[in-house]
Amino acid sequence: MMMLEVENATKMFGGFVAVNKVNLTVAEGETHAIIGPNGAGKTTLFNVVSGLITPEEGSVTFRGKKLNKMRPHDIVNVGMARSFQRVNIFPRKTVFENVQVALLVHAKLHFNPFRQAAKLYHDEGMELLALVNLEDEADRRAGELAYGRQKQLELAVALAANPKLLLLDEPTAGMSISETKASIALINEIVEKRNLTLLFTEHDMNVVFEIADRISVLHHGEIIATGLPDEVRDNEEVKRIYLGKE
Amino acid sequence: MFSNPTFMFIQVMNSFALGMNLFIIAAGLTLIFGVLRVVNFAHGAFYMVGAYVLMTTTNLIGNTTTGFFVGVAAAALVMGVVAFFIERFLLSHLYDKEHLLQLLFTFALVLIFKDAVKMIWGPLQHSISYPPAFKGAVNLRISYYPAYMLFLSVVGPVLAIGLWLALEKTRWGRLIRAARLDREMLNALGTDVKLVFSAVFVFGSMLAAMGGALAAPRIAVDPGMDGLIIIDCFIIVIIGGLGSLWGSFVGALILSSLTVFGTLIFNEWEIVLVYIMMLAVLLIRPWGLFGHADEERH
Amino acid sequence: MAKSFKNTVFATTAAMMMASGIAYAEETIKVGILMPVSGGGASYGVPAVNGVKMAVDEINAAGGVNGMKIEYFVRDSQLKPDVSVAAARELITKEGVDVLVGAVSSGATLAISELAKQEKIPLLAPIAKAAALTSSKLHPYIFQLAATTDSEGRQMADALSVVGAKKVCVSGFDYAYSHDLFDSLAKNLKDGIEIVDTFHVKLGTTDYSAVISQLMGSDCDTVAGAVWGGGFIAYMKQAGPFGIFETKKLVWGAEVGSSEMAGALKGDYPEGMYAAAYDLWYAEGSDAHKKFLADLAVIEGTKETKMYPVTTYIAIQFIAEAVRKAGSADPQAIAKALVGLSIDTPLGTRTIDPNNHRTNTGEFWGPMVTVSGSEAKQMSPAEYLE
Amino acid sequence: MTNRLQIYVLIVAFVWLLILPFVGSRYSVELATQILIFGLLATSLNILVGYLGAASFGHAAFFAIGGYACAYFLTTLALPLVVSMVGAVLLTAAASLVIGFFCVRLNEIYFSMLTLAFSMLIWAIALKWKSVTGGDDGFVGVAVPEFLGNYFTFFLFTLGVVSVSIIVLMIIGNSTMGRVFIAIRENQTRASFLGVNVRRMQLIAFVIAGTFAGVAGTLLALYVRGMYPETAFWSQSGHVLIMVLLGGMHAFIGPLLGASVLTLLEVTIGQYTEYWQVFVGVVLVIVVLAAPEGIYGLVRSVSKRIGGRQDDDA
Repeated sequence: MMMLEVENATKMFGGFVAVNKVNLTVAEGETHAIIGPNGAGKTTLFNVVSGLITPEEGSVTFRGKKLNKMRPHDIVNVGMARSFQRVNIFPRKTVFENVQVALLVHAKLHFNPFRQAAKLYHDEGMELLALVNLEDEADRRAGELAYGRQKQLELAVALAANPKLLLLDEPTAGMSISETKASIALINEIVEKRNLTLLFTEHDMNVVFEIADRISVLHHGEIIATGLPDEVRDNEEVKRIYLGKE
Repeated sequence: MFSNPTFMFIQVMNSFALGMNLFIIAAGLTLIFGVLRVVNFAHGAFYMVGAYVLMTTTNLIGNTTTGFFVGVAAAALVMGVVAFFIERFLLSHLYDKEHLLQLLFTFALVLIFKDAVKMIWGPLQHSISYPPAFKGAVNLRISYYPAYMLFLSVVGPVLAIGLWLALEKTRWGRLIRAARLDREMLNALGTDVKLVFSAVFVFGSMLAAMGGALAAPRIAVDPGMDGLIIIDCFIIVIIGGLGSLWGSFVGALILSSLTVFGTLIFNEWEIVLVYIMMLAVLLIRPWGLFGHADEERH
Repeated sequence: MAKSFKNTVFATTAAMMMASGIAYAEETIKVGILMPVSGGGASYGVPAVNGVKMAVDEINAAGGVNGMKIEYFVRDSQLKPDVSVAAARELITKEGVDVLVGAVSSGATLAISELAKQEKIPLLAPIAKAAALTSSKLHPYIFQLAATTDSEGRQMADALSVVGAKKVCVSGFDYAYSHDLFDSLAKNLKDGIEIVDTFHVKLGTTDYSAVISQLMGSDCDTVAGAVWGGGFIAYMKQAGPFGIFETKKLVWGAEVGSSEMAGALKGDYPEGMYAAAYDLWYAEGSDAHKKFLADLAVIEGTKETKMYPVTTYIAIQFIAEAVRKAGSADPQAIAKALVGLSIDTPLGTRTIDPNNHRTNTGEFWGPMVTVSGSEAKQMSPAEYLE
Repeated sequence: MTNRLQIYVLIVAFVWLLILPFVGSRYSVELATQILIFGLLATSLNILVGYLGAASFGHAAFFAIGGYACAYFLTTLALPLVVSMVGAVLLTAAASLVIGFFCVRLNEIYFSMLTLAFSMLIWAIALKWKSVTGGDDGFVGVAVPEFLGNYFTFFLFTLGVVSVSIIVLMIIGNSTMGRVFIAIRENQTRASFLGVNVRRMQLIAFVIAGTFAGVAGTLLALYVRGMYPETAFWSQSGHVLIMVLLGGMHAFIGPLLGASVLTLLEVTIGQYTEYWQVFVGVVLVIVVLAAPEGIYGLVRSVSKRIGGRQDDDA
């Protein structure tokens, strides 16, 4: 079964076509990268897939289920979680509370006005933090963490929903080289460990070719190539317009 | 009643004149909100100060037409100076803090101004005569019509066009429009955002005072005159679109027409009508008739 | 002789009470004043408080009542009923007032009246005119010293005859006072006079243009009005340029004949309008009235004194006399003594009707005309009607 | 938002209030009654402002609805007290569900303006629907049951109702639901990507806040023995918002502190001068500039500086 199928998706902003008739499939267990220059429409595509924006045309199918007009919270509940290019956490809450709230939402406890939250999901939360090496920072305010650490926290928060498909938008953006390395190793490890399907966008080609099973290239809102890393690397059009080799 | 063309003509003229007065006040509020993102509850108090300053001026130099215009200018000037100090020494410290603190601050200003006005001008009701040049009525052939209302009907559009030109054509106008869209960008361009904010707050407050001075000859001047005007201003800027100049122009006309015709048609339930109108706009088109949809998300 | 005997008796009783530890043997008569002294209501509240101050100073200077001095406490009622009630509670429970005087708006006064009933503390309402205060909501502790809409409507009907009205438009704020007043007016209209149109505006509005055009379109020859305060000022200012004052006669209640209104509007006050006022600084009156005005002029610092002080001055006079009659400042005794009590005021004898707790409060009525040497119009001739 | 210190403060305050009517003057009891009612109103508003991050400018609407409904049920319909109060609170809950349904569709300033518009609509209706509300003159003379007739029992009754309400609100605040409210305040987008239907949660919070404002309203109607349109006016909503911000919106007890301080300030200064507004205004300006986290924040930072360590909240 396909994990994700995007068919003919089109999204326009005013007259500008951000995503143009995109077709994309991601198989279960696959690590799929979407690359493309700035403004190619990667984030818009992510927003379409995760339900943040509704496409004018086309459809998104997740594990055999059409996501048409489903809103983000519904999509999360069927097993898709995501991170954002700009860090998206609860800055005034502690690191632990960030993960905790994600866990209790996953357990549908947000409709319970009487269950006291204080130490709920302590072990599970610490386990998740341990996964991203943040267990020592549990009591710090999330907003005080270094940028790279915040990205890791966001990853932990996304994992709390126990997703089948993880969408990571530029997981290493704004990181130093060493941070990037560590971060990629971590993501790779988690994906393996949890048997996740991963769809991610990335600007760092080394990262992409290191971990991706398949790669799609987005340009001016269109997918111009999809395939195994080597196929994409050798694609003439990709070379010409993306890698800058005229 | 509605089949009588003279009657209808007068009602339309009334709506327009009243709307223009409201526009001048609301334009200040919308400008301040558009740039500073501050909901200034003290705007009504500034309006009140304008009326009182006009009163003092005409008492001092006589209630001549010149005295009136000097008084309106003095109202704007005095409020401008006061607003400058408020912005520079108090409000400007709150921009990077919680939005609600600015609100609390403007609430506090309302309290302070109410008492200050009473301390300076006393508790009694006052009346300021129409300036001699606009005292009586003018023959418009269809009907006689109060000269002062005609004056308001001219001042409003002139001011609107003036403001629009200033926003469109001058460097300051461009800065203000830019600040309305994106503060950070303006900062990045090396503009002194602080100065823009200060100028906008001062100018918006001056408009409130000027509106108060212009309204004064038609109404009673007393320490409670700020109470309802602020709600009128909110209704106008919501209907027109927060931050939109022409929006507040149209919003003011809609409110004044509702007030004038609503009284005639619905009589005592007119007051409900106005709030239903405000609700309808917020629910159907929250960014207002002239605002932009994307402004709803931050 | 009788008085001194009474005093002796009182003093003895007081001494016995103190000896036996009964708490309410007091040295002072405590009066709580609830008036709007901030915001829009201050134009009524502040002068009203001056009337209290003057009466209290006079009485205390003369040795007080039965040897007891009057002490008063002013609280801001803000024209808000719930605030007024909270302030009244504070006055009763903290300051321990024996009697309350207030407020201005009907809503606030009705609210305090409810508390007065519950706490058994007499409340004297010198300004609020709502008929409900002493009709459907009458209780043993409320005393309405303001003119009533009954008498005001009657006087207004007389005034309409005087000015020669035939067809009358009525116009007021759309709330209880105006409705009560015009009901009373309709009942008292003389033969040949009829109300042809009613044009009400919402309470507290500042724009009267719609209603003014309606008035112009009506074929009534006279407007009977009841819009008061700042609303009256705005109404007149906005109606003036339309020339209504040249085509229609005006009869106006709601005490707009006061020198405050005339002084504010000056030349914009409609010439010849028939209006009413509780008190006029230039009115011909008794020696007591002359003395009152002279003393008030000292307090206010101008000989053109305001209208509202007399209302609260009389309220304090009533309280003093009630205490004298009761021989104690006990609230319940004061309430009992007030029933049917008659006193001499600067404006003649006033009596509290034992049946409905209203007084025979009269008003000056007459046309407002330009007088030489004054910017403000004056009522001339001013006739005092009850 | 509630740490151990705050719970201790609440317990001490409760015990003190329980003793108060036996040792304090009648005036202090009256004042405490008033503060309790407004404290509950402010705490209910803080579910929206502090927890959810939605600044309502129209919270007084529900205060008024609860009050008018209670007055009407008790007096006009002559229903028993419990039925009247429960009925009034249920009605307020229903009203907040309907009004909230519309309001949570918008964010930030638009949400605020929508709540303001609704409350002014309620005000206009209270003013005009004379047969039920009494119009301008207000609903005068609520038929308060005999046993609540004196200040002593009324205070204990108020203390009971307010305490239970505060405890329920605290439980909600510290519950898993409360955590999600805070998550929404902190970051709506992130919250929705946790799987939270943000609008639905906002509506739930709105109804909770409105319902408890209704409880406060019923107490007000009984205390004042009347209801007046001014209760729904925007300045009343502003007044409650001031209480919340003055006390500190990021602490559970902040609004209670704010209600106490503001009421005491207004009442005390009002006893000395007719110019009480300018004093209150200046105090507010000082608080805004010197203590942006409100009185609670100020107290905490001072006590921290002195050396005591407290667990972090907010």
